[in-house]
Amino acid sequence: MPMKTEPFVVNIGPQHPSTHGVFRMRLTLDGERITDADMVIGYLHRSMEKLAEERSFTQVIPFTDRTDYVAAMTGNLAYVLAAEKLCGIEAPERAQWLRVIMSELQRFASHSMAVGVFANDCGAWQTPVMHMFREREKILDLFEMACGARLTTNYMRIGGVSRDIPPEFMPAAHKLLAELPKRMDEYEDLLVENEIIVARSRGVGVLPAELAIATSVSGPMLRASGVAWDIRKADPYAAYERLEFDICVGTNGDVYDRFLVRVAEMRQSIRILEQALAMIPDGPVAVDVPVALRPPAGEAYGRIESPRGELGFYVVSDGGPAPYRFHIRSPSYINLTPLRDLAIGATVADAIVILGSIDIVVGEVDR
Amino acid sequence: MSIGLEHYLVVGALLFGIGLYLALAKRNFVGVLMGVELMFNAANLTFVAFSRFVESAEPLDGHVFVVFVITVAAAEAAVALAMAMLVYRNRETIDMDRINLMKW
Amino acid sequence: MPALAAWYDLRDLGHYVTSVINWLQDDLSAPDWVTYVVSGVIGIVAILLWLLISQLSFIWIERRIIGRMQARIGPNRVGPRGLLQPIADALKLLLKEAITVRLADRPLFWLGPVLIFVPAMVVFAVIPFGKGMTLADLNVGVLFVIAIGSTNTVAVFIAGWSSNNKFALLGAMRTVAMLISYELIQVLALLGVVVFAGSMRLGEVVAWQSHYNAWLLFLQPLALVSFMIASAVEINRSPMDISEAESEIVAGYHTEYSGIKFGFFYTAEYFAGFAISAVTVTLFLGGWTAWGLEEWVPGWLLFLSKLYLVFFLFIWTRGTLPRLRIDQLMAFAWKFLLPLALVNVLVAGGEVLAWREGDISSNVALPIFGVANAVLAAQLIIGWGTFMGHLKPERRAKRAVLTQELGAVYYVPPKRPAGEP
Amino acid sequence: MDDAGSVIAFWLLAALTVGSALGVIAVRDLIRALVLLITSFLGVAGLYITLSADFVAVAQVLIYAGAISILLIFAIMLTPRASRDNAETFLQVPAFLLAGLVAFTIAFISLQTDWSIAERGGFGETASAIGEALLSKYVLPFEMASVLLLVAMLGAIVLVRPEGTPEE
Repeated sequence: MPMKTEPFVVNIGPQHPSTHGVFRMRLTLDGERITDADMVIGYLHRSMEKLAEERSFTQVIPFTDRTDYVAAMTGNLAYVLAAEKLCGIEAPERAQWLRVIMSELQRFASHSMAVGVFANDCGAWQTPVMHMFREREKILDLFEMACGARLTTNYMRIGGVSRDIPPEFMPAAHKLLAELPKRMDEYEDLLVENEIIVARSRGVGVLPAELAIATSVSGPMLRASGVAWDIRKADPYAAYERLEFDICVGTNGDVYDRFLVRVAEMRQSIRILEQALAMIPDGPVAVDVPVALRPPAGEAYGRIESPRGELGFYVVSDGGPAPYRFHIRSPSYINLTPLRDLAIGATVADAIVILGSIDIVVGEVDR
Repeated sequence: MSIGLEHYLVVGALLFGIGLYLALAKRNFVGVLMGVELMFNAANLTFVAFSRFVESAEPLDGHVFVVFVITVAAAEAAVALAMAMLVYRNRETIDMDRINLMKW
Repeated sequence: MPALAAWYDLRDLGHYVTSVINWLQDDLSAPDWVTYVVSGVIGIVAILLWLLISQLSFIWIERRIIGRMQARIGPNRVGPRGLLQPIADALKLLLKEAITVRLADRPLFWLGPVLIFVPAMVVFAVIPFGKGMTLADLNVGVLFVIAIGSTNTVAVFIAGWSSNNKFALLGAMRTVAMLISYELIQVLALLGVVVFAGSMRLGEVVAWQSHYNAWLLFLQPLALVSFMIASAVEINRSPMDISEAESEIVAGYHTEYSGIKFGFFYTAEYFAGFAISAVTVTLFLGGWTAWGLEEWVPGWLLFLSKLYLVFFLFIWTRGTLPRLRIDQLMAFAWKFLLPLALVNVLVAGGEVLAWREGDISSNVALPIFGVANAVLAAQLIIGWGTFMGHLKPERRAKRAVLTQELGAVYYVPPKRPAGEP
Repeated sequence: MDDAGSVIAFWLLAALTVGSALGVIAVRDLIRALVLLITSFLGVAGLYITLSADFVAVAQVLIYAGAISILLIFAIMLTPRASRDNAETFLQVPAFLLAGLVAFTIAFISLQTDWSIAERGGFGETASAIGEALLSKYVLPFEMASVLLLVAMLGAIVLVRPEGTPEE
């Protein structure tokens, strides 16, 4: 009912239960309808890109853990690919497969968190998130076996990975992999056909494919809009060319499709992992790279399909020991571009769900 | 001391007076509405008091009447709210002083 | 010895009060008002004590149950198995500073947490806890329950408005809009019960259920469902907890409350939950009776176990279900529950009329009504859901499309040589 | 009605009702005025109970304190924050005189008249008697009231319906 009401500005964040960090939305409301939405970012800015220009090429790797702290492995991998491109180094075969295994484990862990937190945003009070964390914990345990750390893994190296996986990794991974499909069935039963989740998310925050492409959205968000764009297929890296998997695509581009695409990608990750664990060869895990690496002058852009979308590192070298220019194309940041368009006309409750479906990591937004 | 009919009637009279004052003197539409509701209440109180104390063949008729008054009051409040919204939408105020188009 | 047997009889705690009052009247020849006040005070103190003990235990029980549902342990640090956790929580709330926002409307800010207790606790005055264990068995008990519940709105609105916080105001307005819709459902649902029981006195509703050995749960399943849903709205339990939706508007109307004032809201939420469970048990689940079991087991124990069972349902939904949006919740009330509740009242009226006028024996009539109403409830829910389009195939959930079965744009750019940005 | 309990209850409730009604006049803030008004409604409900009118008392709480106050809340929330005060118009003095006069007249008449008081005592159960009266003797007004409510509802919807809303 059109009424002359006073605009009502509400700050969602930076301190808010469901902004997933210190992100802030300034919503202008008319009743519960959003008439305008501003995004205020920068609360977690740590100046990573500038700091990286003061570090040697290897010393940059820990930064990449801390951009996307929910998916550190893929952050490592993207930078390492860029640096390898710059130096013209090719990682050995086993390292390529390990990279695939680690990124897919990471994708599963990250998506399970995204899906759980999304359910939390829909108002399912912590239960899905806690259940999802159970599997995430096991994956993090595998990471701990491989590299000693759970979140900030710092595992990939220029020219390979930091160390080979221990002998107990494989049995544990196989055991986990046998368990995951059952868990996925459970979660799909719990969430995918949940009447309330469908009611809350279907038709909400519809992102048309044209807008998605125009705002250079990537990752599950783009695929949910019906664009089958996956860097693992479009520009294969590591060992993805030799693996069989499908791109999961949504049809409507609404919040529900984003959620479905993530769930389907978790299934695909299991499929990839099954192949990769069977196909991984023996051999060295890294080539020798000098400690004080001085790549030839030039520039390189390494990109991967991170759980959140196209994660790219643009590295320029002037022949010195540190990158001359270091830029991160972080998917969380770019996926936020259409948020205003999605939020306008929705309600406050929708805005939260839309933000949850974009699945940002503020460390990556602000860098 | 014993409480009789007159006590309730005086309370009703006071309530009615207060309601009347609110309805006449308040500038805000909602204030006026409150006054009207208070007058309804005063009338209801009087009805119930009479039905309790006064000689009658069917003493509960007073209660029945109160039920009707409450019904009418609910209807009146709904319509008044709609009117307030309408006035506010057209005139951007619900200040009774400014709703004076009929004066000219 | 019969006197002694009665003294130790736990089935009827009311006779302790009776004996106290008899003693006052006969031995001390106290005036009437003294006995009146004494019996009232005993009842109030007993109910309060029970409420506090229940609440403290249920803080722990709810957290443990939800922990269980969420694949975690729950509180287990304070005391054996975390049993002292509620005490620690209470102490924490007591010792924390109760901040008043600078621009808050101070008197109302103070009034909100106090008022919120009133509806939650006054309801217990009319609840029959056991045989002869009612504080005041009003003859308009059912209406009283609804009327008192509706004043909850005012308290919530006062709290939300006086905080001078936008989230609180949003929460308060959501509550106001929601409660006024669901109050209607509640009234209509309980109307079915009243039509069957023929009385609004809660004690008589229990007596009716006991007399016919038919809990109204079986005769009025639709009413039970709508009443439970409306009650979940009234007491802000998930999935209807949108007035304090944590993930959207932080904590809704009590966002600005801290310390013991927040504790008041927290406690009142439990009290309201118990109150609603008590009403549900009394009206639908036979109250303190259970097919003659009350002869052997104390009635109040039966009542309390049923009450906790119903309260467990609220905990269960809280641990399981996501939250609806405000417009969906309102649409659900007006478009879904209201027509069903109206049909239910009509059917209940028709059945009672047929029963009375047709002079059918209750042994024949009630089972038929029970089966008919259960079938009707299921059919109505499914049928109305289909009619409103909730069960259409295109509204059902589906899976994401994989690339093989894809009609979407498949977009592969030309491959660029390595090293080029 | 001459036992101590009833007398105390009456005076307390009367003071509460009239006092908070006066507060509605005096208080500057509209929301506080509303809270006082609800208090006054509840006081009237209490007075009904002292008159042994239990059904009417509960209906009073349900409809006045539960529903009409909410409509008033909506009305207040619809008004802009700036005009959310409770000030008087220029008619303050004449209104006061008139209201005082009316109240005084009613009180005077009610004190002077010799009512035919029935020594009947309180009512027992009123709910069922009211229900029967509504559906037998007063069935026509009862139906009229339902029609009135329907008309009021439709009227309210039509009034606030924005112009140019497409017919669905």
